[in-house]
Amino acid sequence: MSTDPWIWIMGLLMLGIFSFLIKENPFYRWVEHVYVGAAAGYGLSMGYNNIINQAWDPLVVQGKLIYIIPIILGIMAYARFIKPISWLSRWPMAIISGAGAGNALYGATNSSLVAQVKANLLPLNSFNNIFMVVGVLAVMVYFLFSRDQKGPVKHFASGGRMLLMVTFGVSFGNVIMGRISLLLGALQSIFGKWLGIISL
Amino acid sequence: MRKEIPIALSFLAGIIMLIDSFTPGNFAPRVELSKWLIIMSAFMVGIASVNLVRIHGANVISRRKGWFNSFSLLVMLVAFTYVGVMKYSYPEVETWKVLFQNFYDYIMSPPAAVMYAIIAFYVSSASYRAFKARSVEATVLLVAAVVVMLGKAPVGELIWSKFPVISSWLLNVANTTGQRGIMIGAAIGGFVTSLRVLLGLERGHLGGV
Amino acid sequence: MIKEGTRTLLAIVLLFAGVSYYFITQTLKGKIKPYLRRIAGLDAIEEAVGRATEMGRPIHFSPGMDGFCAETFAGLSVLEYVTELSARYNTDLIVSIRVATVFPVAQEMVRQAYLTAGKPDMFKEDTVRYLSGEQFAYAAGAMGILHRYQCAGNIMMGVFYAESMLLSESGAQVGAMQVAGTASLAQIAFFVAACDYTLIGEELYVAGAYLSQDPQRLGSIAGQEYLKMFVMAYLVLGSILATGGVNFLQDLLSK
Amino acid sequence: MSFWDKMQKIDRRIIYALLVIVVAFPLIRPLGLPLSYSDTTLKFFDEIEKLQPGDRVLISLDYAPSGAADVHPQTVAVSKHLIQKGVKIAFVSFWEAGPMFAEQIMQPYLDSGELVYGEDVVNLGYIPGANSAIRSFGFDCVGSAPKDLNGKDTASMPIMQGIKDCRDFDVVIDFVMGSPGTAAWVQQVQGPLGINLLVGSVVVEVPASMPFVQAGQVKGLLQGLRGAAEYELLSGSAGIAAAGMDAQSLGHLLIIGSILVGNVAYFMSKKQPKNNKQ
Repeated sequence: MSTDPWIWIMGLLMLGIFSFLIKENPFYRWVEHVYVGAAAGYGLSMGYNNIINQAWDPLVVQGKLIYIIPIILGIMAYARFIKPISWLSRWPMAIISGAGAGNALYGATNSSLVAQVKANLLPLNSFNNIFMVVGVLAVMVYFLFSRDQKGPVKHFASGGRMLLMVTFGVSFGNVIMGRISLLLGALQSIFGKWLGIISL
Repeated sequence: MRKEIPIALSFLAGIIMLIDSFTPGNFAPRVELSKWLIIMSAFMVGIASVNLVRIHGANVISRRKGWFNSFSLLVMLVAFTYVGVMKYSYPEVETWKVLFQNFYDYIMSPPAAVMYAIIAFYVSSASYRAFKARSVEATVLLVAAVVVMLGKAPVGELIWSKFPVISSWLLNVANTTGQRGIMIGAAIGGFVTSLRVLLGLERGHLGGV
Repeated sequence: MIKEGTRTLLAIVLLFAGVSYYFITQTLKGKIKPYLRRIAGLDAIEEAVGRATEMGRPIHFSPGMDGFCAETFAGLSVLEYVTELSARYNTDLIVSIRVATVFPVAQEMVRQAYLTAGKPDMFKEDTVRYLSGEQFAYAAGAMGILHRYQCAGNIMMGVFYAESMLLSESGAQVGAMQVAGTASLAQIAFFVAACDYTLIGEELYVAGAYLSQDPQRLGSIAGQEYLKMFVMAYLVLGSILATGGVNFLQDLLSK
Repeated sequence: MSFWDKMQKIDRRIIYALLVIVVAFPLIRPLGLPLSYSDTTLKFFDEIEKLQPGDRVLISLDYAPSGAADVHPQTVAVSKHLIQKGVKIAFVSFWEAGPMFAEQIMQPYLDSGELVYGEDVVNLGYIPGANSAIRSFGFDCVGSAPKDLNGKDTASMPIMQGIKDCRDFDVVIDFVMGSPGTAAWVQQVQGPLGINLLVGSVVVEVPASMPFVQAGQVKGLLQGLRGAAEYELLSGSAGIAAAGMDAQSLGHLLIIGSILVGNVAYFMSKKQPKNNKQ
């Protein structure tokens, strides 16, 4: 069993969260709050580091005066907490979301649309190829919303839905492995680092 | 003006990104804008904490039920931030560095790791409760899931050597087909939404403040 | 002037933008009346709220884990609808938020919706709650809410990551009726397993437009439908040509 | 209530207890079940094997402690292999928590003097801004990360000499558990610049990444802890991942078993006449 106080803190916090499996309880609630506070503190210290490295140093040490603009825009985001000037916080939000939208227009078209369409223009000469060409079409038909699913459309769309079920089944089956490895990691910490029952 | 300026800024930022995507070399305004975005994003991190301090500070001051939890939250927030700032301000002092790493390794990481581990438990109870062959659709989902599980775990190969083969066909062909169908459709949907943001037609994020 | 290999891409962006713009403006002018088929999961939302009323327990709503992106916008339009239902049925609503920038927007939206429904006093300071920006700290808080209030309904619409299973299984444990909607590919399977109804991928976007009946949103969905049919035709034609050894349509995409 | 009705409503905590036992047992007593290699791991390994001493690799750490058990063993195994081959590594991260993992990996080598900081290895820290940040870093590495994690100038470091954009790294590896991650690297950097991109991913993200692998945009993929175990065995140093494989197998069997029992209970209780159920 470990004698390191930090390891004990770790073990107790882990037990606190695990206790939720039995029942929601005050110990869990306390750990939940400690966790939220720690996460916020970590985020803040990273943010501080970034502001110093990316904005303050270039502005003050290297004298790049133009950086005063993004710094002011960054501070404007906090105007939301002061009612009379809260509308000022829209400016940085607008720039960030506009740039994001511009990137997304190109990114989504390039990789998710063009690259995927290109990869699916397959010669119909093998079972797998025919399956993929017809399958993608069936899924897309299922996602047409401007007409009711009747007649031949219905059969095609329900084939698409069936394929989606296979896809979700695969995701689910595939994911289980990942989930168990994460449980494994947690148990290794408790039984290994803390209680010292297993060696790592 | 309170509406027009943000819409104009948003449009301008988006167009700069687009021009850069379609022209050779680096488009100078884009290079500058990217650095600005990084700086602005760094400032955004603090907004969440201001919210938390307001809510939990009020809980502590008016001694609402569970105020001690709120108090613990604030103590953690202040302590972690202080250690972090000291660590970056005095990189040569070993104490701050060690303390920061310990806070991270032993206070922040463990609850996150357990939350993730709890998913494994929930997956098992959900499979027991919900994965029933109620309909053809549900059965298809169930069979696909079980075959993939048997194909992934080393033990599946011992039961039937074909499990990995079938499961990799399911993953590579059937799954890719389904995902690709969703992806192409969602790309068109995402395109249209982004266009609406760029044109100032979608402005939920600009309202409400 | 145009970068090598992006010419077709630029043409596609312009074509798509043109088509969407045309449909949005025509719908706004009232020249096109887009038709959308009913999406089954939406009836389930009303059922969940009704059931909560009978049981005298609250409804929990989550607009997901991401900031302002397509899915979050759609999730917030569903929130507006859920608030209206909650006002109509006199059922308490709890909205939990992960992203700081979404918080004031959601709060304002819920306040307005109650006001419009003529029940401003149903809005309380803690109807909309910011929990934490950290993914699992948020999940820990939301799971706590589901258990402490024994929520009778749990509606999750937006971007979700690994916490999808935590939220939906917690909901199932307290016996809530659950409706989820997301385009996050990896998480749909979990929602399908644990929820009563799941809106898959694009169904979420359409739900937003359908519920708001906002002509501008409906118009863009109408444009989307034609773009999708265009892409489907391209896929069919390209594969047939490829079978005959003609790769013109593939090559076109790399120009 | 019949036996099968009771089975239908079994307390979930019994299943939880079984899961703990089944997963913990092989940690104490390993069973040593055999393991085969998946294609995507072999391709990943081949790309790394092609590297020569002195080549430079960028590793993007896009994960957090919560998912680390599934992906961090990959980072450890691959970094170890790269260092053995004499390849230089630059770490960067677009997730807040990322830089700490790089520190964990580098520290032992720096302490023993095996690697020199700034020459063989560097930690460029966390860059906020998600997808936009990945794009901006991809096109201008030093400009987007002017300082490393400890505030030192990166432009003057030997390891960063001649690095303009991400094409100047021989290989870029993204270890990832969500967004921003694979999709952003593919859309914002791999697409426009054509870099050599490899991905190590938590298992959950694998189905969504598969289309990128199929389309050739991602050249190799490690899939979760099993991917790490395969890589450990390929590079000849069995570690923590390989040790966990037995536990995974038994955990899988338990879940498959509970699906089967759940279904049997469902059909058996449906067969019996109902009077107290709706």
